[in-house]
Amino acid sequence: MLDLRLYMLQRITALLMAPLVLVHLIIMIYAIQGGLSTAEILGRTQGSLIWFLFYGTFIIAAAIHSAIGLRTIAFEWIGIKGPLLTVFMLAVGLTLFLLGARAVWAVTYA
Amino acid sequence: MQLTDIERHDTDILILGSGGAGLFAALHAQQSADAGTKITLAVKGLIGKCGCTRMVQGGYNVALGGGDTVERHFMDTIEGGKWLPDQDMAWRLCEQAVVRIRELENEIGCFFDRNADGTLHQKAFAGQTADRTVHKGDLTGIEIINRLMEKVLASGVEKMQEHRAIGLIPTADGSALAGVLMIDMRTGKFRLVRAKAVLMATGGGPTMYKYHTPSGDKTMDGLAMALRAGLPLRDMEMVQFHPTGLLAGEHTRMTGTVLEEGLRGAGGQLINHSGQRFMFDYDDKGERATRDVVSRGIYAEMRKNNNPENEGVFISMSHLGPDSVRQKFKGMVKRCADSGFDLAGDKVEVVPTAHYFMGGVIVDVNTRTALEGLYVAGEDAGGAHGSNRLGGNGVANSTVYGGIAGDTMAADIRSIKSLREPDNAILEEELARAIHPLSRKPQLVLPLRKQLQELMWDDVGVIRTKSGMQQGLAGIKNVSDTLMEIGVDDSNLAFNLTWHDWLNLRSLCDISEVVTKAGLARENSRGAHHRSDFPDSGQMQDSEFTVARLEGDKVTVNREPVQFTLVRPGETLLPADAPDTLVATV
Amino acid sequence: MSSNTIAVTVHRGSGTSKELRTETFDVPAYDNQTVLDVVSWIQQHADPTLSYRFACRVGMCGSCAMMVNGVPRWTCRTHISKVLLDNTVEIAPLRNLPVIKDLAVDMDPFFDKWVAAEGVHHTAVTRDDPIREIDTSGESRQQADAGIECINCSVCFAACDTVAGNADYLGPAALQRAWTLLNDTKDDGREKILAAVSGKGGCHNCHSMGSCTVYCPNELDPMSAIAGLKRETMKQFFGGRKSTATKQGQGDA
Amino acid sequence: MGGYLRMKALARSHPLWLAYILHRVSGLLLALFLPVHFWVLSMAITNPQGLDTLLLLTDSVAVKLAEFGLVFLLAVHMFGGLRVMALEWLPWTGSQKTLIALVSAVSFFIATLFFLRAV
Ligand SMILES: Cc1cc2nc3c(=O)[nH]c(=O)nc-3n(C[C@H](O)[C@H](O)[C@H](O)COP(=O)(O)OP(=O)(O)OC[C@H]3O[C@@H](n4cnc5c(N)ncnc54)[C@H](O)[C@@H]3O)c2cc1C
Ligand code: HEM
Ligand code: SF4
Ligand code: F3S
Ligand code: FES
Repeated sequence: MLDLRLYMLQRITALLMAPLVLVHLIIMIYAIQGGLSTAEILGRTQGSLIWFLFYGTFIIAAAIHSAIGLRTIAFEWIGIKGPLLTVFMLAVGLTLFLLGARAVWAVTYA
Repeated sequence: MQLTDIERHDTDILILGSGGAGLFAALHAQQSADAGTKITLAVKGLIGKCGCTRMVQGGYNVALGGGDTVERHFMDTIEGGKWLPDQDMAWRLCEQAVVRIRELENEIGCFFDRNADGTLHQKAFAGQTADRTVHKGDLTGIEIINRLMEKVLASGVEKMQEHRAIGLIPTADGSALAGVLMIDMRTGKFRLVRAKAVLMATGGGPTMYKYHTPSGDKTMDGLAMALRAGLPLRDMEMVQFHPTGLLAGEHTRMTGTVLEEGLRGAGGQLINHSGQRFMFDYDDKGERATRDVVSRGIYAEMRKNNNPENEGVFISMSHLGPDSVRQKFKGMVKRCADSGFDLAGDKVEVVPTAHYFMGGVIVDVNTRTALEGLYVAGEDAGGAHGSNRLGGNGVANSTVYGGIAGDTMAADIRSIKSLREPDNAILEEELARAIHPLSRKPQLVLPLRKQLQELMWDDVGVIRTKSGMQQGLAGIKNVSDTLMEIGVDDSNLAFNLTWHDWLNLRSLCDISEVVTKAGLARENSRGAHHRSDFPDSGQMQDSEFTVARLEGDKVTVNREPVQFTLVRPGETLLPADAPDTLVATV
Repeated sequence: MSSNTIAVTVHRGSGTSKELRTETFDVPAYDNQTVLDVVSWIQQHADPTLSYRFACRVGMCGSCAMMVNGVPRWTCRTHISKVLLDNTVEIAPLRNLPVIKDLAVDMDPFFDKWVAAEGVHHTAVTRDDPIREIDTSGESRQQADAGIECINCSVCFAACDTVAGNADYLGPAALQRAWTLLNDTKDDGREKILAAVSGKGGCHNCHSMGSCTVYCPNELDPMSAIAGLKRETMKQFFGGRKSTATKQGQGDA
Repeated sequence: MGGYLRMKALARSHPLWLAYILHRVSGLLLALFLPVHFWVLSMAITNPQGLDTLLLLTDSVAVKLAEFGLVFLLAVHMFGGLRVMALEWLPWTGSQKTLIALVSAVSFFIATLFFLRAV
């Protein structure tokens, strides 16, 4: 059920996320050495355009990527098909995007 | 079960069998026929996945220049067949093979082995005077059939898979064929398919022998049907044995399957149970002699050895270096290993094994038979090979004549306005014949099949005698009569293999009788037919072929002189200065 | 073998009936016995109504495949000793195909997909043209050669979980055939093939789980063939190598 | 039924399939877990105190495990994904199976390292 376009979209977003995830992971490991706190997180990210773009890109990519991924799983394992499958995919993508966007906004500009 | 239980189905062209002949016929019929012609392919197994063309290893004979000519191919075929072939058929075979190979290569897309310079690689099978055999490794048949099968599957031809033809049904006046009665094996229901033209390409298959190579679906159904329809069958005594079939015991279907010819060519040795190499006692060429000679050598050696525990002889390759054998014969080594034998390092027990049936329905060079509306091609048709088929001529024959049949049927049906009405009396007879076992007490069919195979091997096998064959005839009758008493559990006829085992054995009994009677009628030794009571080949000029037919309920065999339409014994079509052979001697 | 019989559990029934069940038979053990021989013994001696399919009996026709202890195999080429677990073996119809009856499946969906993947030679020339010279040392010929010996037995098709979950998926054998043709310098169907394998049942559905390659009895490698298709379709996606004109040169002479 | 399960297990016990299922499960869990993660973060605006209490909780083993499970999953999934793309896009020859198995082993190793360092 996966055609070339969805496939490419999933791969491109994956490639995009890979460096972002790496950086994020390294920072997290570095950061958690002394335990996490709101202030610490916000101190780093608040008002930073770089971090906004960084996490912004990530959540867009993640929303697309995992929407396609869950679509595949829903099709193969649960048997959802046809228009419902597309609706499912879009819903997953949108939910992830909105939740993510809210979080990014929260830690950067809010 | 009554006539009204038979489902009816109509088509324009009906093809029985999906070997080289059947598939080519389907393609050619489609290319040649008027638009809208309905073509149906009915086959006992799955399309392209049954029959022997798929099992072709060595390759495809065709003269493609480089010194080789159609004339040379033809002369090899005639001499290989010991002057018994129908010369017009043999000629057409050699000539059309050239077209067919281009078709296979260019249109069907076969992937044949090449020389370093990019041209087709050709090698020489035993009995050939030129490097002529086109191949794809030693899996040539898989390549040819896979490619053909794809084309046919994509062509929109109507598929009737796992449909077994059981009877040719003529019109009431007997002047033409009306249709074919079949069993839809998946449901167990009967189906009558009417057609303007029917090609029978069910591929013969001498599986009435204890050791045999053909695929399990081949049980002489076609020839048995043709016999009942009153058609004349020629060369029915001619059963080709391959010298080296695997001997793995009677409990495995692996027994009888071919260990390839190339093993002997590469220097494999045949060794008897006392550890002796024996082939040089029979022929100067030793293991490299032709199939019939080696088969007889092994058979004689087996007869000498009276211990039933040690039945066959051994093929030994290890002196060539196990690693090199493993590398050169990868497929064979793996196949042996899968059944528990070490071909590379140890010796493997072998026996001669019934391989190919030269006999068949008498046809003209356009595959037409004596019965209007019935066409026959491939191994079911007699004539092209005479008393012996050259390695590589089998698949050439089926593909050439299959294609011709397709074209001929497409042309012939143009003048046929409507389908013919079947003779209900014969339909009823054929139906009764098929359901005969269903009303009897179920018993095992297998022991009876073994009994037939055993006696055919012993009495009508590699080396024959009058008394042996007479004994064989009595044995066949016994098996045949017993079979009529044996019933089959009819609780579920869907995919009921035991019912089909019964029907298989029915066909095999009928044709075994013909083989034996034809063998008795030929009082000399030619090609595949060897009689120790008549070891002489007879004068080539006076060559006769046997013609068997059913008269009333009796099989009669006559002999007819071979017509030397193109070349007479002692003569050749080759120029006077042509060398005897173009094959470089090693 | 410790005892001289084998306990063989066979899955019975037909796709439509709800009477799917298992039955266990005690089959005498012999030397040189394949799984097909065991199945045949049951039909020939114990239950004449048992249905299964075979033809060539030597690994050439690809019509005898079944699930043997959960693994798809050619039964004619599998020695029984290789699959026995405590003298028992469980035999079921090939996975991912509709069951006709007992151990015989309907292989049509497999072949329909073969054709749908454009697994049919695309003709450029006719029987009236000469046979072309082909450079066998070339990369593409080697690629084509790698998958040419597929006997369409459907073992890989049965092994693949993606096929199980995704009814549209063309499956490993069909895609491998498409890849072979794409590399065959004689084939003229590049556009069609790439379109066919980029569709909704195409190569992009494959998750590279590799069961096809692991279980192919012919030691072929459909997984890598499918990866090849993914690469080619991607090149096409980025507008890189524009179809046509790529395959000349080698064939014509 | 036990036999059936045993059969299924047999058919799939090879490295490529295990890599596939690992990738799929990690992807699935990520997709399920990420929204939670986002929700937690967005508390930064709506309810900073709440976030702090929550972050304090990260000291408790259970929450720590959950948070770091995310890190772990991300690492596993990412390396698994890079593995898939390498497998598909780089024309592997010959002994690719072992190579790929090796790559997955190494990626798993790195992922575990992350995990251990985190905890
Ligand atoms: C192991 C082996 C190796 C061989 N190697 C070579 C070689 O190297 N070179 C060579 O030239 N020849 C070789 N031959 C011979 C060659 O295979 C045959 O000559 C040729 O393929 C016969 O083709 P065919 O189309 O007539 O029959 P087949 O290919 O046998 O096809 C017969 C078809 O008819 C079907 N059928 C049978 N009965 C019925 C029925 N009642 N109703 C409907 N359908 C039915 C079968 O299922 C099958 O589809 C070999 C044969 C064998 C067995
Ligand atoms: C960090 C970099 C990432 C990479 C390199 C990556 C890579 C991939 C790849 C290549 C696939 C396709 C697998 C296949 O078709 O078999 C995939 C599938 C998937 N990914 Fe990711 N991914 C990443 C991040 C994520 C994230 C953050 C999520 C979740 C939010 C996610 C969720 C999924 C899901 C649910 C699938 C479907 C799994 C399947 O089809 O088996 N991925 N990923
Ligand atoms: S790739 Fe292998 S397993 Fe798959 S159909 Fe071909 S031969 Fe069978
Ligand atoms: S098993 Fe299936 S998922 Fe792909 S690698 Fe083979 S086709
Ligand atoms: S019977 Fe032909 S492959 Fe097994």
